[in-house]
Amino acid sequence: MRTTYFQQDVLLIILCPIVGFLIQAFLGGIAKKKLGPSSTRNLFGFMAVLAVAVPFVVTLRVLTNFGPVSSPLVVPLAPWIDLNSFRAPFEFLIDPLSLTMLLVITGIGSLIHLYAIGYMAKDKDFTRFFTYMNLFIAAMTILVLANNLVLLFVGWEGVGLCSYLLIGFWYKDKANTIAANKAFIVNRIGDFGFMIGLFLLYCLMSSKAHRHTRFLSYDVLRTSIETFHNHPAIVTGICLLLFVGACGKSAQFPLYFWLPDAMAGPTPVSALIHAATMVTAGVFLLNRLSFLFVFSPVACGVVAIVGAFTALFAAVIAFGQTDIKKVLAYSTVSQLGFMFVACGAGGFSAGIFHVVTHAFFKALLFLGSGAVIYAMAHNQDMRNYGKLSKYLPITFICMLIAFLAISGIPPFAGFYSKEAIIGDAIGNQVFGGSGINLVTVAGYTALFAALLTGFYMARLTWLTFLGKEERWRSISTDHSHHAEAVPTPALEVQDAFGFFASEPLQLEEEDHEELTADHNPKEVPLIMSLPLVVLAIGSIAAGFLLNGKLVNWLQESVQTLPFHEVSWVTPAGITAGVLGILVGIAVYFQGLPQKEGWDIGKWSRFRVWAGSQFGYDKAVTGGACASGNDIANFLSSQFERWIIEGVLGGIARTAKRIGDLIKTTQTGFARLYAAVILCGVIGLVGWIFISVRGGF
Amino acid sequence: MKSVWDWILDHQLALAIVKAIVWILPIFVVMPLTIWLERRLLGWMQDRLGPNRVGPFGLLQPVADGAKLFFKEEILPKGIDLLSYILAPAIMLIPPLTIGAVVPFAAPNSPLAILTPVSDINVGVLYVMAMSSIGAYGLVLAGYSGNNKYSLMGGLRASAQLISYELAMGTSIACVAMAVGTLKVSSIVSAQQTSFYGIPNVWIHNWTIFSPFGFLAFVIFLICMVAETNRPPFDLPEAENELVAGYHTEYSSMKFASFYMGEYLGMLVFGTVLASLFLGGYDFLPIDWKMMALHNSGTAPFANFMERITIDFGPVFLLAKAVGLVVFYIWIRATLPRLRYDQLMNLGWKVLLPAATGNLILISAWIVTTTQYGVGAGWGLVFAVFVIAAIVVTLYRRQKKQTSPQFEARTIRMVQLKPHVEEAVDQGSDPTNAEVVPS
Amino acid sequence: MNLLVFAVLASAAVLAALGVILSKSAIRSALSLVLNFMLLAILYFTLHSETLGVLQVVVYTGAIMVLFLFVIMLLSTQGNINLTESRDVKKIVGGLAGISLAALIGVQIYLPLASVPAPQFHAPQPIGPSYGAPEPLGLALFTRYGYPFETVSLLLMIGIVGSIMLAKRRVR
Amino acid sequence: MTGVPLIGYLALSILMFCIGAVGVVIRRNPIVIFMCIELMLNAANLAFLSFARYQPWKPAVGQIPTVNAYDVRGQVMVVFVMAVAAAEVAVGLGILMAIFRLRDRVDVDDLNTLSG
Repeated sequence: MRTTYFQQDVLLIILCPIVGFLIQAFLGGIAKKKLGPSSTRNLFGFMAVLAVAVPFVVTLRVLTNFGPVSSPLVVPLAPWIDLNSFRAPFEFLIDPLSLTMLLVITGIGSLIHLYAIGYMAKDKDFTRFFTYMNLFIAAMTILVLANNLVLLFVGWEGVGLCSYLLIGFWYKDKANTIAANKAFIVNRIGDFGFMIGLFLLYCLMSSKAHRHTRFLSYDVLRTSIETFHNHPAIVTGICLLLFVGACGKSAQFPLYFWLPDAMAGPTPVSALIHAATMVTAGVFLLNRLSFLFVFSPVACGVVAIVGAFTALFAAVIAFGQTDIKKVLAYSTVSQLGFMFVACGAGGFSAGIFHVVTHAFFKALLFLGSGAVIYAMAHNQDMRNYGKLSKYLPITFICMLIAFLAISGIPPFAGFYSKEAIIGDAIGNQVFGGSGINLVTVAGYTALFAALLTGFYMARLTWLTFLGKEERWRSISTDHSHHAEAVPTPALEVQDAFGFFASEPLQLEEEDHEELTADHNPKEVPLIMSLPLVVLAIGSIAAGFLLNGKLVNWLQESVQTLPFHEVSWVTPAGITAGVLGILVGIAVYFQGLPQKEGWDIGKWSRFRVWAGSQFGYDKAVTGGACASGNDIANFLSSQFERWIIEGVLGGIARTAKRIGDLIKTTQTGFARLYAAVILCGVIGLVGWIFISVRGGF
Repeated sequence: MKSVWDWILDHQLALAIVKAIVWILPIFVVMPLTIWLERRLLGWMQDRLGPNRVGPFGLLQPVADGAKLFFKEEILPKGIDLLSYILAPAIMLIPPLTIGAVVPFAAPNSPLAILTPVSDINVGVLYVMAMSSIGAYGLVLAGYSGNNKYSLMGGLRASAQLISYELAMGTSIACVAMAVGTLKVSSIVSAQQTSFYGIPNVWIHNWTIFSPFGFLAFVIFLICMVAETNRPPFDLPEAENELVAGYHTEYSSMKFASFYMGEYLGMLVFGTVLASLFLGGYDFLPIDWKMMALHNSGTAPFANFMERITIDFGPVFLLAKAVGLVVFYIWIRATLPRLRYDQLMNLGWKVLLPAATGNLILISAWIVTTTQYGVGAGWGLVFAVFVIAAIVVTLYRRQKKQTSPQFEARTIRMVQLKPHVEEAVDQGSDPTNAEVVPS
Repeated sequence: MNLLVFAVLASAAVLAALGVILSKSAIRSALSLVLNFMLLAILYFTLHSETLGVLQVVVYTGAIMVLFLFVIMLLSTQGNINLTESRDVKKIVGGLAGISLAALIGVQIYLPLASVPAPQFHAPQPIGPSYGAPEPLGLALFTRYGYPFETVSLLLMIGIVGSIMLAKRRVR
Repeated sequence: MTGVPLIGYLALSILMFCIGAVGVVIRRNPIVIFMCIELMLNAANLAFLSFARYQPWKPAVGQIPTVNAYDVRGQVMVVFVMAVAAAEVAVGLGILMAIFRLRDRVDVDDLNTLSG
């Protein structure tokens, strides 16, 4: 009874965005012709928001019906893969984890959709944008609701596809398509890891005698703890491979470099997909499989170390960026690192807590930066900003809240989750006892990264909103700032195909006004500022409202390891955040320091180096392209010519000779054919006769 | 159900022969009468007397004709295919003499019931179709064997015509068979003795022709029957003024008489089939006399008398209906001119076959609706279909009227016989303008 | 008695079949085939398949063979349809092949039938009262054999379209 | 027909089939070839029906014999064969007409343009 009730709700949650997607995809173009762009924008924008808002409301209803203490509920919808030995039906899992994620996705998703109506208002591919956006929401709901890893993989690939489509949304700009390709290819590498992990899990599970054939479903996996216990090495392998997939999707260290380039997409996309929801899929996956990860301390250690390193690394790189969205992008990478530190330390639910709070303030930061970009005629270079608080008061206040939240200043959201993460990491018991171990080191690293967070966020805030001068006033017409600006990483990568070439981000729209000295920034319209305000309230309130409660609630679906309480974590976290902000104020109080000005020659060598990601991106992409080029060259020159041409051509020539020979029997006389067939029949019947009866 | 062969082999051969004779004899008696009737009727319709010398009212004229043909010299033309030449007239007599085997001519409660039908096989309607299709061979062979271009063309026309019209005929029969739910002719006939539309206590019989689809099927069947028997206006295989005498140009004497006889026998036999399928068969009038007597005691003596008559004289009524149909044949022969070949084909393929198929779809829809949702829904469906059909036809006609000025122009030409107007019409321009231009 | 009737019918059918392939003129061949089909229809009746017996007449004799005759006559109005058949070696070879094929299949079927004493090989089996009636046949066609039936209807549709396309004169 | 063994019908079927096959080989007239194919199809039909008639029939105990799908199988096949034959003849004769219109002569041995 309860299941059927939830069936309808789940169906509604999944179908709403899909229907929205179909409407946008198939009726959008027609509507634009029939109704004109402005009514189409109103109508289809409204429908797109509705397609996300309705699932949000339904999720709230499910939440109230589900109750705070209910056990996870499997909602079967339809059969899908149905073999004798293996079944992966369309069935969905309703538990605290999926509900939390669902609320974040649909709630923040609908806000960002609302914002996007204003942001994309002038775009001619308005409906195409919302087509992708709704499809993304659909894929993401499938990802989080799926009850088995195969169905999760469907959503996993779906969000990857939408991310690709949206990064390359302005596909006429070559840089955007290159960024999209890069994101897709790097994600693919991660997905290979994921798939191999999945296959390994399949092998592990299918080799055991199970009562259940749908053994990749979570409810079955959770009951097979004995199997995992007996095969620690395989479990470690599975965890590490799945973590590779998570790295790809969540932009962790070896595979992080697609995310900054992904900022080429429209800003709402950056806010929704590349900050709030999709990139947290890796964290979600680790949480889903927390019962698996707790069996492998090695995997946990690797996760924590990789997360901590990424957090620190990205924070450092953020100092070398002048593009406001790139700073936020590296900040996202860094914050994702925090989440992985939590997962690696065994405090999986703390990671989810950070996902939730991060979703609020990072979405707010991106939307705020979008508002700034919108106000500044789509110029993204922070060096052209300054003193914008005068022109954009609402945006400024919202951004200030988000800044304090991400820096971990107490009543704001980020403080609680970050403190929980660092506390979990420093007091972890992953390797059994207490004392210094890899995960603890990761905790300390994260603490330092938290300090840096405050620092670079203060830099962003002061450069953009505060400071002494309105720097775009000094733009002269003959000296276009953005032309020579932006010390981009991996600028000089030369590869044959141009796939990995990371070029400076182009302006988002081709035909827009230039930023000139007499530009007067205007506050964004209501439809865009409304989501900002809502998110700002969330950024303030989410932390202390959910602190402790969320983690307790998630106990039902997420397994965590115990940890020591470390008493000095809270003051240390506050100190780190405040210290970072104070240093930032001290450095950037005046506005743009001379050392970070337009002349890159005056920059410190470390800053330039950090700005180019310490050469990492260049090395990886360049190396991959060069070696790929070499292999392809070898194949095309040697393998193609000798093996393919020789063998296949030889086969073809032989076949032709044989065919020429046989051709002569085709006399064209139908009766002769009939006679031959008759003879064949006689022969066949005779043979059957002899073989069956053994002769006369 | 017993097969024909078992029947014969179970020593019922004698009974079967008796049955066959009982069936064939009246037909052979009535056939010369229809010949006389045709000639007299045609005479009246053309304002002349017709044969009136031999016997009273010329009644013995067919006998005299028969005697004449019997004793005439038989001419075998040169270069004929002798086997086909001899075979053809014989084949012509097969359908009329065999089709009747499945047609019952008396009610099951009448004393004659034991003699009819000759074989009540459960594929009776199909049997009628099968046997009537054999008649085509007579025409084709006659046309082919005569070594004569006109004969050959007659045979060609005959084969094409018979194939074309057999389709619509079969489809319209299928309508009846579907409505009744059987292919057995006796069941189809007795199904028409039940009360009107299955409404209880109504003393009208449920003849097929009374239902809308039944009427449509009846009309189609009638037209196809005329074509199948090569009667005017569908007598293209023997069109005198085009093909001399068509397929039987080269026949004389008794062989010609066979063709002649076959035609009239065919008319009569097909008349009995049509009467059985659509007009209640051996039923005199579509009235349930017994029910009538029950309801109105005043009319009871009359009704009982009529019921007696209906049961006892079933064969007479069946033959009377057939003769009535022959009269109808004669009537349209006197009324309608012969069709052109393309008109014939268009009528068969583009009008009758679609109409019959539509009727089939309608009746199947009717059956499904009535069995699923009751009779009221069925009538609603029929009404809706007829309304839609009427609207479509009206719109189509209006459309055609509006879009074919040529047609109007041609009718004008019939009235104003001015040469330049004619020219203009032939060239496809507007004749009203052409009138101004002096030619 | 029954055997005698059957023997007469069967030998007549074989003779008619021989007539199809041996007669000089195409019309004669067609007539022989018609005769053969009529005899087959009667044989179907002896097998209690009344529906199919009648259908045999309707479909083959009434439609297909009339179509054959129609085409033969149509072609013979325009040219000589009866080709002069040369007496070549193919005839002898073909005849021998046919005889050997018949002998092979016949022996192969006869030997097992003769060796197995099952009664159904020697006398027809008892049948239901509606065996051969149209109702069960139609029921089977529309229910159990619905898909093949629809496939065949598709085939017929293709046949109609194809023959119209082939027979249509090209409009210049 | 009681008293006739199954082999009688089968023999007729085999003979008709073989005569048809021989006809296809030895005749030059494509119309006759078509007829021979029809002959072969009918031979198959006869075999179907006779097997259907002679198959062992097992009524359930205490039940009156009724027709079931098992009985109808052979007849259904014959219906299908008839339909296929009709389609084949329609298209085949259409092709013949087209060839005749093109060449004014129908001889199978003339139609050898597809030789290798």
